[in-house]
Amino acid sequence: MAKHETPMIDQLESGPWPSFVSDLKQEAESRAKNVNGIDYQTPQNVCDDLLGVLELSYKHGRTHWKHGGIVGVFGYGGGVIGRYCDQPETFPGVAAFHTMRVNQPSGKYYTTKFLKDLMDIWELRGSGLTNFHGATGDIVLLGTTTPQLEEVFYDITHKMDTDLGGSGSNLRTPSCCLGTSRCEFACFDTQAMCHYMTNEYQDELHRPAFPYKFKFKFDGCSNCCVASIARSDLSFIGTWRDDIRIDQEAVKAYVGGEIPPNAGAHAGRDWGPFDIQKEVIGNCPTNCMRYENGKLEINTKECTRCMHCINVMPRALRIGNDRGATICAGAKAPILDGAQMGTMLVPFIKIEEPYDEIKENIIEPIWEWWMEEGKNRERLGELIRRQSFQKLLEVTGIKAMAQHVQEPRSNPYVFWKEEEVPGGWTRDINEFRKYHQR
Amino acid sequence: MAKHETPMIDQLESGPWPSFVSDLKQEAESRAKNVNGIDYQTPQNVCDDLLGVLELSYKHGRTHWKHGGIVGVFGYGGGVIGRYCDQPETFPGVAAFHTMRVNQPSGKYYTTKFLKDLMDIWELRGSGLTNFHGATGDIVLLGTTTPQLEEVFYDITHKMDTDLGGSGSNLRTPSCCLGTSRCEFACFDTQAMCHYMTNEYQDELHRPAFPYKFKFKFDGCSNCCVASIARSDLSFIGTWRDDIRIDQEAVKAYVGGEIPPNAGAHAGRDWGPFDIQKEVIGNCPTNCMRYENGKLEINTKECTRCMHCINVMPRALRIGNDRGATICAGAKAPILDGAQMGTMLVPFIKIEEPYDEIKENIIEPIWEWWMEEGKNRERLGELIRRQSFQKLLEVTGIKAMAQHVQEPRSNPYVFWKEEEVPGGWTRDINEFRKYHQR
Amino acid sequence: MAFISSGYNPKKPMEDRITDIGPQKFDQFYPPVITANKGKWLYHEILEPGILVHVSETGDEVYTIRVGGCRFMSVTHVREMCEIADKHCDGHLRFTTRNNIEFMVDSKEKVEPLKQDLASRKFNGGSQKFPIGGTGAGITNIVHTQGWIHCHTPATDASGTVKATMDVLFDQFTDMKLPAKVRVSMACCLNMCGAVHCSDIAILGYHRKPPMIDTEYIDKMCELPLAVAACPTAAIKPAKVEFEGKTLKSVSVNPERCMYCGNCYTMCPSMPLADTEGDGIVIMAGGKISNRISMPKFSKVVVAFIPNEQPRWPTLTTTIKRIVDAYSNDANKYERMGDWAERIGWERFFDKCEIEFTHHLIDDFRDAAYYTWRQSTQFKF
Amino acid sequence: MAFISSGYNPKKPMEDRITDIGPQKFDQFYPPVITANKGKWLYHEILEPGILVHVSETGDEVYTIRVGGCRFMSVTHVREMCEIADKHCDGHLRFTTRNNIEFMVDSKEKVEPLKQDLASRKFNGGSQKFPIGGTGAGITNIVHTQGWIHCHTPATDASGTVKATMDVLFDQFTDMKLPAKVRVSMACCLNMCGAVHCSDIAILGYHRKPPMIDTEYIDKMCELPLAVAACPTAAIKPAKVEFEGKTLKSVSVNPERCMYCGNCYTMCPSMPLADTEGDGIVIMAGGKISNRISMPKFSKVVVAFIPNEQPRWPTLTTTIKRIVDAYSNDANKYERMGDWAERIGWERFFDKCEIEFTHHLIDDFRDAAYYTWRQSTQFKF
Ligand code: SRM
Ligand code: SRM
Ligand code: SRM
Ligand code: SRM
Ligand code: SF4
Ligand code: SF4
Ligand code: SF4
Ligand code: SF4
Ligand code: SF4
Ligand code: SF4
Ligand code: SF4
Ligand code: SF4
Repeated sequence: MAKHETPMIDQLESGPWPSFVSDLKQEAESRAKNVNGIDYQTPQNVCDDLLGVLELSYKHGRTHWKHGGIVGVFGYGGGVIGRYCDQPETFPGVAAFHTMRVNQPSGKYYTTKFLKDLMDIWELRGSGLTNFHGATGDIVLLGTTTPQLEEVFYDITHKMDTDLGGSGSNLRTPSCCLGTSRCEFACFDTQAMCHYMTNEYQDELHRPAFPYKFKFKFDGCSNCCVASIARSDLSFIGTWRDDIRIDQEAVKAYVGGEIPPNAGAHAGRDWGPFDIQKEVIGNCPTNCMRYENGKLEINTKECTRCMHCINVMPRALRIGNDRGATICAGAKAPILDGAQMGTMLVPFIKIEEPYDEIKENIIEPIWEWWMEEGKNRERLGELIRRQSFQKLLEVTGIKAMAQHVQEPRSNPYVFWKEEEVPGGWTRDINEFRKYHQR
Repeated sequence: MAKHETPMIDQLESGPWPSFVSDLKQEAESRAKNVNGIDYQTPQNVCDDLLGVLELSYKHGRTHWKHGGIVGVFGYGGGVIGRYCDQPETFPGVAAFHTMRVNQPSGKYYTTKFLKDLMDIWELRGSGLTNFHGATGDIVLLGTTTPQLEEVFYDITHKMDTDLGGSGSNLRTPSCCLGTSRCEFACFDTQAMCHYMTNEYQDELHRPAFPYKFKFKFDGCSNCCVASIARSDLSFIGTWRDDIRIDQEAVKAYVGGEIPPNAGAHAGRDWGPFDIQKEVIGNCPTNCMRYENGKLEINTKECTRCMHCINVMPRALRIGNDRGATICAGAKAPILDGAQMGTMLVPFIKIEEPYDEIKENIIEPIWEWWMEEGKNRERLGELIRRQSFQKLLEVTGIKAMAQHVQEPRSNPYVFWKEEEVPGGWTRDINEFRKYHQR
Repeated sequence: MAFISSGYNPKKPMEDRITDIGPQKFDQFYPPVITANKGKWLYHEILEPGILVHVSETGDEVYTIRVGGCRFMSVTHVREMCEIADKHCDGHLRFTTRNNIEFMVDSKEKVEPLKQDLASRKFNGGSQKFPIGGTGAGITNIVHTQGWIHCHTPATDASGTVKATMDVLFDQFTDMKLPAKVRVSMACCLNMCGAVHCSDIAILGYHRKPPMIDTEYIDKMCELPLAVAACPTAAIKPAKVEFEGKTLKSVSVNPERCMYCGNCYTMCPSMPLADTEGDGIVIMAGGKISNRISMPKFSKVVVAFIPNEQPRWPTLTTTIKRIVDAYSNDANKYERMGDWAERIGWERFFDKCEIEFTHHLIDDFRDAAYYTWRQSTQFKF
Repeated sequence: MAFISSGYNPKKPMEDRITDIGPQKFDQFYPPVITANKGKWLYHEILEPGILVHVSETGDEVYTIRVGGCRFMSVTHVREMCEIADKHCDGHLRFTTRNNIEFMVDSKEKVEPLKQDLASRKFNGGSQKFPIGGTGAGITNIVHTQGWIHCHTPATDASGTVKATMDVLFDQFTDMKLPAKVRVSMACCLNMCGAVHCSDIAILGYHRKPPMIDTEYIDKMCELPLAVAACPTAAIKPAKVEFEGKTLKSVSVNPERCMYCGNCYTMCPSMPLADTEGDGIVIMAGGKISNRISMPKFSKVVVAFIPNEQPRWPTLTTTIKRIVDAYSNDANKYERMGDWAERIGWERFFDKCEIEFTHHLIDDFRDAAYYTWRQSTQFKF
């Protein structure tokens, strides 16, 4: 028998999509039965009470979690989000219901062993509820009591060789697309770089010393499967500089209808026979392709590596060989002054361990600048807007180029530096008045 | 013999384009000779001294006109720009060199009689130098002395039945393209409306009561030959709502190469035979045209009346019959916060004398709002930006529609009015705390 | 309950402490076929919705079956996945960036049994545990946030709105009939933890009432200057308030300037915003992230407010369905929703989606608002 | 000189005063063929550069010969036009919105003699008085402002830069070989009286030094609070200055914040900006006004500064010529300069026009600057 009546959320059990309510109930039941006789370290009925508080929220149309809660593990400034219920008498099982952010392995491949071990810890010490994964990328262990935080931390470090991720004003858990591991479009090993940076900057990740949060994300190509350009302060996106590799025979096979376009992504509807002119050439944003006499030509100089043609004909077209990444800076969510996309900062850089150039010329100078100049709770993107993109270029020693802009400024309000203007700014009004009477 | 050596500006006499320096010298010479024995009311050598002061500016790379100068004619707050030379001893002829803005007739057609009469007045009373026309549209009489201002005003009103234009914080001289007088694209009589508004608002034009300048311009179609959308606080641009009229035979004649495309505008270069697909259909911004089996079809619903197809085939395509104007608001030059283009406010309105709807629902409510809320030196466009486009809609009683925007907002920061939100904004924290403990 | 120690000694927190080790190295988790072929993949194909094959230059193939995950998962559910992976995939699996689960096998024969197994599993309530799909020109999982399950600032629930929406979009999850991918994202407040600001369709929790002030407690619980400084519109001013005979330090909020962003509440627990009638949902549309064909772009607000209609939010889901259908019927192959809206014009978007345009949708936030207004005579009646 | 009274009596200014009569009604000035055919025009054709015919549904035709005007014109020059109009056009003529002069005749035979007459007239210095052209896909007259001829704030001359530029672009005035119209405009300071902000090519006078302060006089000549308030960047602060033993009220300018807009000088004569080396020219490009094909758009800054090289500004004119040539060689028929730049990408614009891109061209003015940066991986190397 359920501890609380939940008529409203029960309605979320129907329908084809996996029901989180059903899952939550299944966990509640499992804990109630406790077949394995576990000595749960978090209230056994935590899931029942979560169902209950959720039902209450559905009734009121308002959350029933209190504001914040400062808890954590010793020596770390993040990785834990404290949370308390605002109806603890009614729902004692979730009176304290903190989450822990466990740093996911780059690319999110798992062995069942790892997962099962982690589940064992969390069943014992937490609510038995998780998020696979949080929006930043962490494994989110959802709901435990304060005394268990250190215990879980001890267990995951000792038993699972795994650490917490970020929260607070620090480097957040970096994340990446699966990259070369299973994608033919990847221009660099996103997982390797993501892993490297996560470890290289453990201190920045665990000990808040920044004005606000900072995020890295790594995308193997400009399809941007980890959405780096929209939500990371520094995003690394794979690209290349030389020709797209063309297999002319395979092109013909596409034209002949032997291979489904876009790897079959549109197979659900009859879009008619493949039309290379319309579908590929005509959609190329730069108009740099030609298909004539059975031959496809790409004018590399004009190509912006948008991936479209490669996406449509992955068996015929392949990314170039001279690979690296484009770095964009400053993406963030809308709070406070509106959302920002990452702005292109480095058009091309080779990606090679140990990434010295990137660390020394890009990441660290940017952090220094931001730590020096950034206001409390000011994201990098906001600082760039406040102090200018030019300032970011100065800080990173990058020369301004037309590629940095979508279009040049349309207001002519150029700020000059005194040293750029012959004679400087100090002038003598009396000298001027000799030639110009009042 | 020239009064001043002018070696630098003399170099502007060569080259094919009409030389203003040669013209200025010709006037200097004419005044020096004074064949008709005129008793010049402005120094006879005013042109010599203008040559001299200009040469000095060329030498210094700086203007030699003093700041401002408050002069005018009695009862008017504008129409005259005071100007004094900052080297009056060297150039006494231009020591005072004020301009007068004479309101041009709408569309700038003239009889030689009118021009000659005006020239007679200006030769006698001014420098004999003019601008045909000023950037706003006035006839600019360039350079006279203070005592002559009233005299010129008396002469132009009495002898020429003509008035001064605007300057200062008032309605500026309205202007228009030539409209129906000589253009088959005109959707309304721009000259008639321009003339009407100029006369209707003479008080606003001559007596500054606004926070800053205000400009009307009238374009007969969206080719915008008087650039209204870029430089008038309210711009009226002709358009239509029904079908573009198509003469299918003439279309065929274009396709057959019998009529030069775009009325011969491209005749200077061999662009190859006319290609209706590429040149017309392919350039239509909405893709709403088809040419099949010798027949041109336009899907009126999707057409944005951009004028392109009509411009290319004026003998085959004609503007619709249900004509009126689109009104855009708020254009201005970049001072202070960057330039603004006019924003579409009224998608379509019939243009019929006496324009009551426009005056009563658009112009006057806007002025009231602006006079109430506008800061000193704040243009309408800036007020709209500061108080929101919604506010402009409220003031004019126009319902918001998707046409008002290029795209909806991408930030979700919607401001709600209290009456729009059930229960309003006053809430009881204690009532809330009953359900949500601290 | 008896406290079971992990070994951690609260008296000597540094004893045996392991810190800053980061996550385990990713390649330890690779299935063998991935290890062997990493960086060698030649091409891929979607064999049917939810089922991909990647072919390597070595001749190896990996078959991936993608199944919908509702992200909020119990230990029991994860163990069930593990059981499946043990049975079919030699003990490996992965999660995607949009919270789906991917089961990989190294030969075609292994696909069918795995598929059968996945398809057969249902929750008690009747919903599928592991629906196969989410690939190609369709709708994949909705990325989302905490909502009423765990967060303190939401204006709506996350898991519930997502469940309701995915039920309505389920066909698009399992077929690939759309012109291009449609990415739906959900965030329960303006913090937008899901980065929904660049999604084809975004479901966004939104407050509509200025914060209340818990006068009696505010000075004890908050750093008032921080709360004042937090407000992006300068709506908050320090204030002194008479309360039961005492003069207390507090703040006042100018409701005309407040845009209900909740930033003050983030800094100060004594300024709650939540309200049954004030809170609800904003729908945004037409954003994208990929650089394919067109550049990434922000989503635009297309419905300013939908009340919270829990548990199934019918107005929300039918509106979304209408948008998806209109797009599906009208867009060109490969054309993302935002590109479609721009091609036909946003005025047509509203027509075709049968959504009423209201004044709320006109940007009035800061100077840049101007750039979204129409500065042209080009528009459709 | 003896004062000649118009009849105005300064002692009784209202005597016989005529005010607020506005301009004469436009239709009194129409040539008869215009009066007869107004609103009835069927179509037009450009017969050759500078010569248009408009055909009416009545069968009437009007032939227009357009000639370049340098706008700054003497009484003598205007009289010469009148003489021509009297001779050929029954005493009618008009001016265009870009300061060209149009002579109209009502039959084809009258065109040739008029043309001959116009072409034959030259100034003493050798330049043409009435160059025929300015129609169709070419370059017409440069609209411009006062410059050193009459204004107090210019950073360069107007008539001079225009003359120098039109000499270089003269071929494009008289032929019609460009892909589309190229509209060149000139304004001598940021007030931009020519509204050059939407031109294919804009020549803009620009100061580069913060204002000097005429300490001794400023408090006498200016309303200090107005000067302080005028500054859009809040660079001006009230200040007290020691001057010859006295403490004077004055202002101070923070040069780091000043963008040399001259707005303070507009309000206060004691803050002049002009400087021989500081002043010069900005070139902007790619703007347009018409709604044809694409929407109107602003010009963009493509050269941040060119020193004043009077009398003929060679760097300015050769740069403009280079831009026009690159555009002419590369753009599609009907494609305006800004549309071309957007199609090929601004990075290519700079390549093709052989203009160096400098940091000055990146927008850093206010928040909206951000929208001009590149938020994409789509760019050309
Ligand atoms: C758990 C998570 C949502 C989820 O359900 O997945 C989350 C949850 C919270 N986020 Fe977030 N954010 C989460 C990913 C994000 C993302 C997405 C991302 O990282 O890719 C964003 C948008 C990207 C960005 O950073 O701009 C995001 C933007 C924010 C913001 C706004 C930041 C801004 O600069 O605009 C806040 C507000 C703040 O920090 O005060 C915020 C604040 C919060 C807080 C801590 C609430 C608060 O006011 O302090 C939430 C705690 C919820 C809870 O009770 O558990 N969260 N947050 C995500 C982290 C899980 C993980 O570690 O994997
Ligand atoms: C004479 C003229 C330029 C010309 O050579 O043609 C002119 C000349 C001046 N303009 Fe202008 N403006 C002239 C048309 C314009 C235009 C074009 C238009 O009206 O289409 C504009 C841009 C459109 C607009 O209004 O936004 C224009 C935008 C300005 C501005 C900036 C206004 C703004 O809101 O950004 C100023 C500054 C001011 O008013 O303080 C200005 C100020 C001035 C002043 C009065 C200088 C000043 O600082 O007070 C100039 C006097 C020059 C002189 O000594 O004669 N002038 N001014 C034009 C008027 C002639 C006429 O009546 O026909
Ligand atoms: C597995 C995953 C990466 C990962 O590390 O987990 C992934 C995998 C692939 N993506 Fe992706 N994408 C994944 C998230 C994304 C995202 C991120 C997101 O939505 O938050 C994007 C950006 C979406 C956007 O623009 O809004 C994304 C935009 C693309 C695109 C560009 C599509 C477009 O039309 O704009 C392609 C190219 C294509 O589909 O042809 C692509 C192509 C691919 C390919 C074909 C790459 C390959 O060769 O293997 C993979 C299978 C595609 C499929 O599912 O149809 N992937 N892909 C992610 C699966 C998410 C899921 O569970 O559904
Ligand atoms: C005479 C004049 C109107 C007036 O009242 O004085 C005029 C007259 C005509 N314009 Fe214009 N336009 C005139 C200034 C303009 C302006 C204003 C400006 O440049 O400041 C524009 C906007 C320019 C811009 O977009 O930057 C303008 C944009 C057009 C267009 C659109 C061209 C385009 O490709 O975008 C057309 C259509 C066309 O050329 O086919 C047009 C077409 C025409 C037509 C063909 C209309 C007609 O049927 O008679 C006229 C002759 C065109 C020609 O000269 O080739 N007119 N036209 C102006 C002559 C100025 C001059 O002396 O050169
Ligand atoms: S971003 Fe590119 S490399 Fe990474 S998974 Fe997506 S398509 Fe592959
Ligand atoms: S990658 Fe994009 S820009 Fe390059 S050729 Fe292919 S479609 Fe064109
Ligand atoms: S704006 Fe239109 S109506 Fe007016 S002259 Fe130009 S083309 Fe003709
Ligand atoms: S006016 Fe413009 S939008 Fe309309 S049919 Fe012609 S080219 Fe297309
Ligand atoms: S979006 Fe807002 S309410 Fe939802 S998890 Fe993030 S911070 Fe909490
Ligand atoms: S909700 Fe946002 S806008 Fe309103 S008072 Fe709080 S911080 Fe300010
Ligand atoms: S642009 Fe500036 S300098 Fe030139 S006339 Fe206008 S106000 Fe004077
Ligand atoms: S020139 Fe402009 S920015 Fe500089 S002090 Fe004067 S008003 Fe301010």
